[in-house]
Amino acid sequence: MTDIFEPEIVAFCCHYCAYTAADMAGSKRISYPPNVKIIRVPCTGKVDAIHIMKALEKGADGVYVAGCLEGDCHFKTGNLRAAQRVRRVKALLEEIGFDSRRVEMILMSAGMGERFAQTAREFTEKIRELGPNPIRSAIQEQARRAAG
Amino acid sequence: MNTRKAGSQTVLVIGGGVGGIRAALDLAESRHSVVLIDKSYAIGGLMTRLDRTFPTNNCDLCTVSPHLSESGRQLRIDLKPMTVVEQVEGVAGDFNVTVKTMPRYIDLDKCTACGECAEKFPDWVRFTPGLDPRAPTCMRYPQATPHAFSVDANKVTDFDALEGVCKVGAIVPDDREKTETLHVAAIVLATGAELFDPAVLDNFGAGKYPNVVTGLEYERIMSASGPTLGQLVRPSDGKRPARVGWIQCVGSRGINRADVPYCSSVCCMYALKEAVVTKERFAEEIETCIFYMDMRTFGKDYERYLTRAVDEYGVRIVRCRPHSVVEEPETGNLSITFATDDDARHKTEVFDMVVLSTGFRIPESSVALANRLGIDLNEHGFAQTSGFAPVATSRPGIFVCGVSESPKDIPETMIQASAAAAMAGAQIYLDENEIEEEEFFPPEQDVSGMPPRVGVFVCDCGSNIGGVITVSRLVEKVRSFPCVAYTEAVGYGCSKESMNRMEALILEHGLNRVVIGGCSPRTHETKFQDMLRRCGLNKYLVEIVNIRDQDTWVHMDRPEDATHKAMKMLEMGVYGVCRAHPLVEHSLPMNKNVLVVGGGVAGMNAALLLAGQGLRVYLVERESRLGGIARNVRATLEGDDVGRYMSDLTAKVQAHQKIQVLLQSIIVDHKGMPGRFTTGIQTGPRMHYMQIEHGVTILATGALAHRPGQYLLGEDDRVLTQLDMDAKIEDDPESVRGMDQVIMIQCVGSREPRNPNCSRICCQSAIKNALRMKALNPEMQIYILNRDIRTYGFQEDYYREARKQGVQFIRYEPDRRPDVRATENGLVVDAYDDILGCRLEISADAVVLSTGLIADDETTEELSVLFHLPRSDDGYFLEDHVKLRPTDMSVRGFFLAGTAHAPKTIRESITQGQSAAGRALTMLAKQWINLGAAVAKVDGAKCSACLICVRACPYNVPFINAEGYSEIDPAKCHGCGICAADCPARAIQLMQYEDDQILAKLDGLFERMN
Amino acid sequence: MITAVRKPMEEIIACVSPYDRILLVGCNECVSVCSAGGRKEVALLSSALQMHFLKQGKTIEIREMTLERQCDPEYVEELVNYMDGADAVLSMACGCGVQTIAARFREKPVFPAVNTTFMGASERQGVWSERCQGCGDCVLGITGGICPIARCSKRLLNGPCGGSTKGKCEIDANVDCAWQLIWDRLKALGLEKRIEDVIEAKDWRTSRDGGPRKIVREDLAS
Amino acid sequence: MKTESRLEKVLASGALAVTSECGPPRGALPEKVREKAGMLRGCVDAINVTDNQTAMVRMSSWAAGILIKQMGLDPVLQMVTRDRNRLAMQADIIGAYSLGINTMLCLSGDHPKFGDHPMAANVHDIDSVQLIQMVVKMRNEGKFQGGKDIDHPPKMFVGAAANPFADPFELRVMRLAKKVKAGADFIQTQCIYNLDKFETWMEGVRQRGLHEKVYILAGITPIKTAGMARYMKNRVPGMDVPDAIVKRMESVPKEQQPEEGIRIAVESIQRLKEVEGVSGFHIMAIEWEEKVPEILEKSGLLPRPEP
Repeated sequence: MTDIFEPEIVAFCCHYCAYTAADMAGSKRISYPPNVKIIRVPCTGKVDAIHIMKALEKGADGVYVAGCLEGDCHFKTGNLRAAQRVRRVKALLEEIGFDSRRVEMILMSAGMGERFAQTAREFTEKIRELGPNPIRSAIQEQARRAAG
Repeated sequence: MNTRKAGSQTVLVIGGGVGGIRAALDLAESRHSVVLIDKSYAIGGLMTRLDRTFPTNNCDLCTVSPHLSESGRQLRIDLKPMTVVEQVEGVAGDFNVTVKTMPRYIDLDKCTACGECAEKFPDWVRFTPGLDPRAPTCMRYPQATPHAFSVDANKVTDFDALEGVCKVGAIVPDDREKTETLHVAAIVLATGAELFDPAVLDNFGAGKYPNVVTGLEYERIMSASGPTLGQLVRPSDGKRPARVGWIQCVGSRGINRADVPYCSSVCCMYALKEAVVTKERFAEEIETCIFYMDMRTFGKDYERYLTRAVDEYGVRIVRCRPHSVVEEPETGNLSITFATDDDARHKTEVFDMVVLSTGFRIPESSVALANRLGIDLNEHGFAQTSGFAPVATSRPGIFVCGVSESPKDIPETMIQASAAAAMAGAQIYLDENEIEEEEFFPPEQDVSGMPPRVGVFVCDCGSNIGGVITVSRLVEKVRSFPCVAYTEAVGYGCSKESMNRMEALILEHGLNRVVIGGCSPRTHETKFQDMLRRCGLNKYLVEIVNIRDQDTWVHMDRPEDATHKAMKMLEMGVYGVCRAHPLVEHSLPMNKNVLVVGGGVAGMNAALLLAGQGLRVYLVERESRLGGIARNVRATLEGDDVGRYMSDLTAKVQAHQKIQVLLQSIIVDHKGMPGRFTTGIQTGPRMHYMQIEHGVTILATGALAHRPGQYLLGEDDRVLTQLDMDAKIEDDPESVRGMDQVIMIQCVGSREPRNPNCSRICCQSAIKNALRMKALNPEMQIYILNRDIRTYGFQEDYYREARKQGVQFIRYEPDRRPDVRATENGLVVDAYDDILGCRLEISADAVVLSTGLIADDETTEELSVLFHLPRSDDGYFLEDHVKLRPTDMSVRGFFLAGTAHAPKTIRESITQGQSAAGRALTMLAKQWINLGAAVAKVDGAKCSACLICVRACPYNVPFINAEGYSEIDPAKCHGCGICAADCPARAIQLMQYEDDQILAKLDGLFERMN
Repeated sequence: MITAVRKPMEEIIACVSPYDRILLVGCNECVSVCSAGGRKEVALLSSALQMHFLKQGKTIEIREMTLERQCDPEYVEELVNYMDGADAVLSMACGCGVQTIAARFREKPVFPAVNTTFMGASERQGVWSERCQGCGDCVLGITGGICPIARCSKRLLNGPCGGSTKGKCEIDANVDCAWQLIWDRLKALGLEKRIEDVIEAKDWRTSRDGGPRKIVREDLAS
Repeated sequence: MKTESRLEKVLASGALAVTSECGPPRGALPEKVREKAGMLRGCVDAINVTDNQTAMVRMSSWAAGILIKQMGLDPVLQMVTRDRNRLAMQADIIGAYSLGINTMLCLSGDHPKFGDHPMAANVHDIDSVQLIQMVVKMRNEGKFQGGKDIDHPPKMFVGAAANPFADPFELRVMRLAKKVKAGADFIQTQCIYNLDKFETWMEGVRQRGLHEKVYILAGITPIKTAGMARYMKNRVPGMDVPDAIVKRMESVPKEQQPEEGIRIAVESIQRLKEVEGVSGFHIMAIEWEEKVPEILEKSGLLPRPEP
């Protein structure tokens, strides 16, 4: 067991901007923490509130939705819809006493490899400070009890 | 034309380097038949031997190789390796070309490149002309096309024995030289050039000292597919060097015996790249030093690469002319002796390795080929072209691209290749009614109801993945994932060999889902989808897991974490693909009209070429007349009359029936999809609104002539820009003749923080004007204050001529800029001369500023917003791939030409205009637009007809149908998925990204963790 | 349609926390259309509840079901197989649905997860407004198609009151003055005179005031 | 004479009538009522007793009215439709009348949102126009709203409110007509600051001859401070305070502002006296009842006639 908490973070990235930015970070060899796992979607407008909730329910320590810059959405307004949904999920999380800072909406353009990496670093750091998702800890605790 | 015989619809492409491949692919995509010949036994040329390419430092093998084997296109490409041209008869549109194919002694259809023959008889067979020809396991490059060995018959002593080892019976002992005649309409020459062999020089020790290598050899040493398998070690003792020095201009720019006079254009950048990669990939502590004369980083964003190399990576650059390299025999170390500008005394520095940056040479064989083709060569042995027809040789119907034409780097080769393909294609009448052929794929098997049997194949991509994580360990782990029926490490998964193996495994193990652990689906999805189709599986049953770009490349320094992450990513992929199901694609007819934005040189050339192919072109120009910035240029460096060219070009464009010129017009709105765009334009003095329907868009909006308020420009009439002087020489020669002393200042407003890149054109325009002024008044004293003189390629000839005529070149450093003062007697320029080491005060009748070009920020910003296109930091449009797709934009259907891309000369703008037209043609040759399968589908039984999707859709596609539930027309759906995420009844799913697939990926990620 | 909004999580949690197995039932009718209780909201609520209890170290079993229409016993009957596996039912339907379930499954506690709000119409995406109070004696024919009972804050049948300001109601500048709307509409119809007709005091018996109402269609009723 | 109302008598005599108002206390102290009403003794013809004004709970208007009646003064029973259904209202009307209250004012009442019980149900079984109808029917036909006969019906002099300034302005005369049609005997208007607009309204009223069918008492509220002027201008729905009034209040030092407010009220009354169709004034000196005599004195409306 190690003392440093390594969060597990899910990033829903749109194909046209954030996913491309992630590839760009790759081709520029800009390193960022390996905690971030990307799920590619055509547009962040596709990211359902349920996807975010389920990610957290299954144990993600943090989730972010990364879409195009305002006005740059390949599908006009998908990124704005996504931002609205993220706000709604945050409100719902607050209602059940869950730190809503674990969920964020982030905007970037395809060329922003550096920003992708920067975001991954900052978000990972933030989640590290917030500590493990209490649900995940609870699940693990239960599993331990069941086992022992 | 009825004179054309049937069958003359083919284009012959000579040379299978990146340029030839690009030209062949473009032609094939434009529905032309192509014969691609190469004298070697595998195509790929020089680029495939490079390790990484600037400015992205990517290993671009993986970017080229899919193009080489993209199966759908091969239908129209007849690849003939080991083949040379014997004779050419006939005229454009109707050539008869006799070609000779050497015996390979191996049946290409049978050889699996298993390597058995090479293992048993390494001397007899060839695969690897890398640094070390004896290493049999080393292929020329792993994705070689054709993927087969060849036999060196001269060395074979026992053909029976050779036949004996080949289990597939691919050895053909009686293979003979074959001669055939090809009937072609046009020819594209893309034979490239060789690199200079410095062994003929005696001062640098090439061929004598083991640790002196050429740039290309150094690339091979660093390359993952090279003889050292990607380990940076020096040849003498296999140790990693601690100090590497580069010597520039070896064999070029006429400084040594056996040198050529021209500049090879690419060596500065490749030396910088090699130095940066050395530090980046191997060790930051390795000292790197480049000895150079002028740092010629004139390409798009190259100057910034230079700045990064020096400032961020600590690559040392020393301006000097190295005198010699001497080896210390006991250590194998090398001392370079050199003198710098500011200190004439000889200095010596010791290095572990010395890299000689050698340039391009036209081999004798190319000269001979030119003779057989009947085309003229210039004094340097390159194909002669004219100033305004950059890819046309002296013989009509024969076109040239790449280094055969002049020294150049990959993006410029790609631009020229597409231009040459377009020009060659224009020789052919295309039957619109010809039925588009579909590649034959076996019928798809129905996998519904079958339990998922997932095959996981993990690439190592050379050291890209394999160098960071242990792929075999990963594969072991993956085996335990649910539903995984088979798993294997596949090396370069995109190589033909690996693909064949995977196909066999898919069939053998009855796999019905595939996960590829490799690079980005953005670039490779199609390739692997085709692989599945060949196995009779629907293409949507594959999931590409990007463990390279999004894992090994970004976690190089923490291999354990990278391995763990790759595992998790693959697990997500496996879980996700289990939920994948076969999908059907949709299509719409292609609109064949073209919108060209910008009526300058590039835009007009693109328009003319496309209109010549029978396409309707709308040419939109903001100004009230055509011509753009070139209207202000009178002559080129080479002395061509720009004015006449422009008026001819403009007249042709305006007279063309298929071109509608819209002057004083601006773009105001835009919608649609690639192949079916609608763009709103306000046109004319009354700003009348109209809409244009078009399939593709070419952006040729140009750049602006820079006029920074420096050095009294705009304050004192005697301070001019080069453009001003260009006109003055033509319009008022007497006043120019009367000047006794003129000073030119280079890099004004370029290569500085606010505009960090090089404007590329200023050095040649300064020399052009200097020579013209000298012609008017040979006594005139001309001083050119510069930071580097960047007369790349044949421009070097004029630089030399200017020096010969007494034009003085004085260097200044950015921290010691010259100063211009106006006095009553005239202008006075204060400058610091590095060589003399003192301040100079020069009076001048005129000061000419090389202000170059600056991006038309306002226009590119506006259009980038309207069209959703990216821009580079300095305001130029950003191409899709800076190396391999310089004319394509990231949004399909958009192409880029001229100075809207980056500063360039008129000739280069013409080339890219033609190139953009060629690239557009590849798209417009298709009758249908494939819309893919990512469309939203409504489950009518779940739908509550709430209208939320109807209101949410950005494109107004969903509607409530007669049955009372929402319906989404797959032909209109753009596939964003907004409706699916908003549907309160969860009745809508976006195919390919269904909820259960996304949730399954989350399961894959978290299953074991909890 | 009947509109509703989800109850505060705190209230829902308080209702269901004594139970371990919950049947969460949505409705594909009105509450789905107003995005309050369709499949999507069921899934979200389920996830939120699951997370809440997991956080407390408690695992609860939530089965999600969305019925075509919760206010019809036949559809509610679809729950019968799942009732044994549930300790309580949480309904995301309007009050009608909740009661239909409660009536069918007498021994199971049923809790509403939404507040049934009003009968309304969609103004635009995501915006619904009250339009009808079901008074049982429609006056729209004389009020220009705008209901003063549902839309005037004071239910004035002879408005507008003195609080009407620039077309808005005195209680909230975002609320239209129903009588301004009526007046505009009457003018558009050329029926200005009608504004001076005194509308007589309403007979509220047809409304809720007459006691719980029932419709019996003799020709259909069995 | 339809009723025993003193107000009706004054109006019928052709004299300019004067009413004022008294807000009942928020507690059970009768002295508060007596104190306020006492200040108005001899100055007004009738005293309006508000009914849970601004939707705040106060002593019921009929109870306070009886206290005033016991002082020998004449209360106007205000009744809002917000708090009671038609049963309760009719019961209260009969009860009040049985104790000598013979004048009432029918209103819909402020919305509960503005008061201290925003959570209260908003009854509005009938609206203010229907209330007028109901009271008139009780008086004229001797029938309850439900149609049954009343044994000894209450004879109320029925008033209604009118706001000449609310939107839509074009409806304002019509709405008065509607109240007249419903049977209103007198009208008390919203307080008037925009005299021009009021005169425009009165012109409309006269055109339709409404001033001959109903007595119109012009509403006057003296402004205490510039702040109050601004507040009424910006915050009170249906109130029209012209900028000139606000500026005039602001133009004098704070300590002189009350005086200025009274001066404005007096000037307004004097101007409105001349308007044809104005039958009197309704002075609403909110929590400033002590100033009513002064205003009336300065306006030449004292002494009050003895009908």
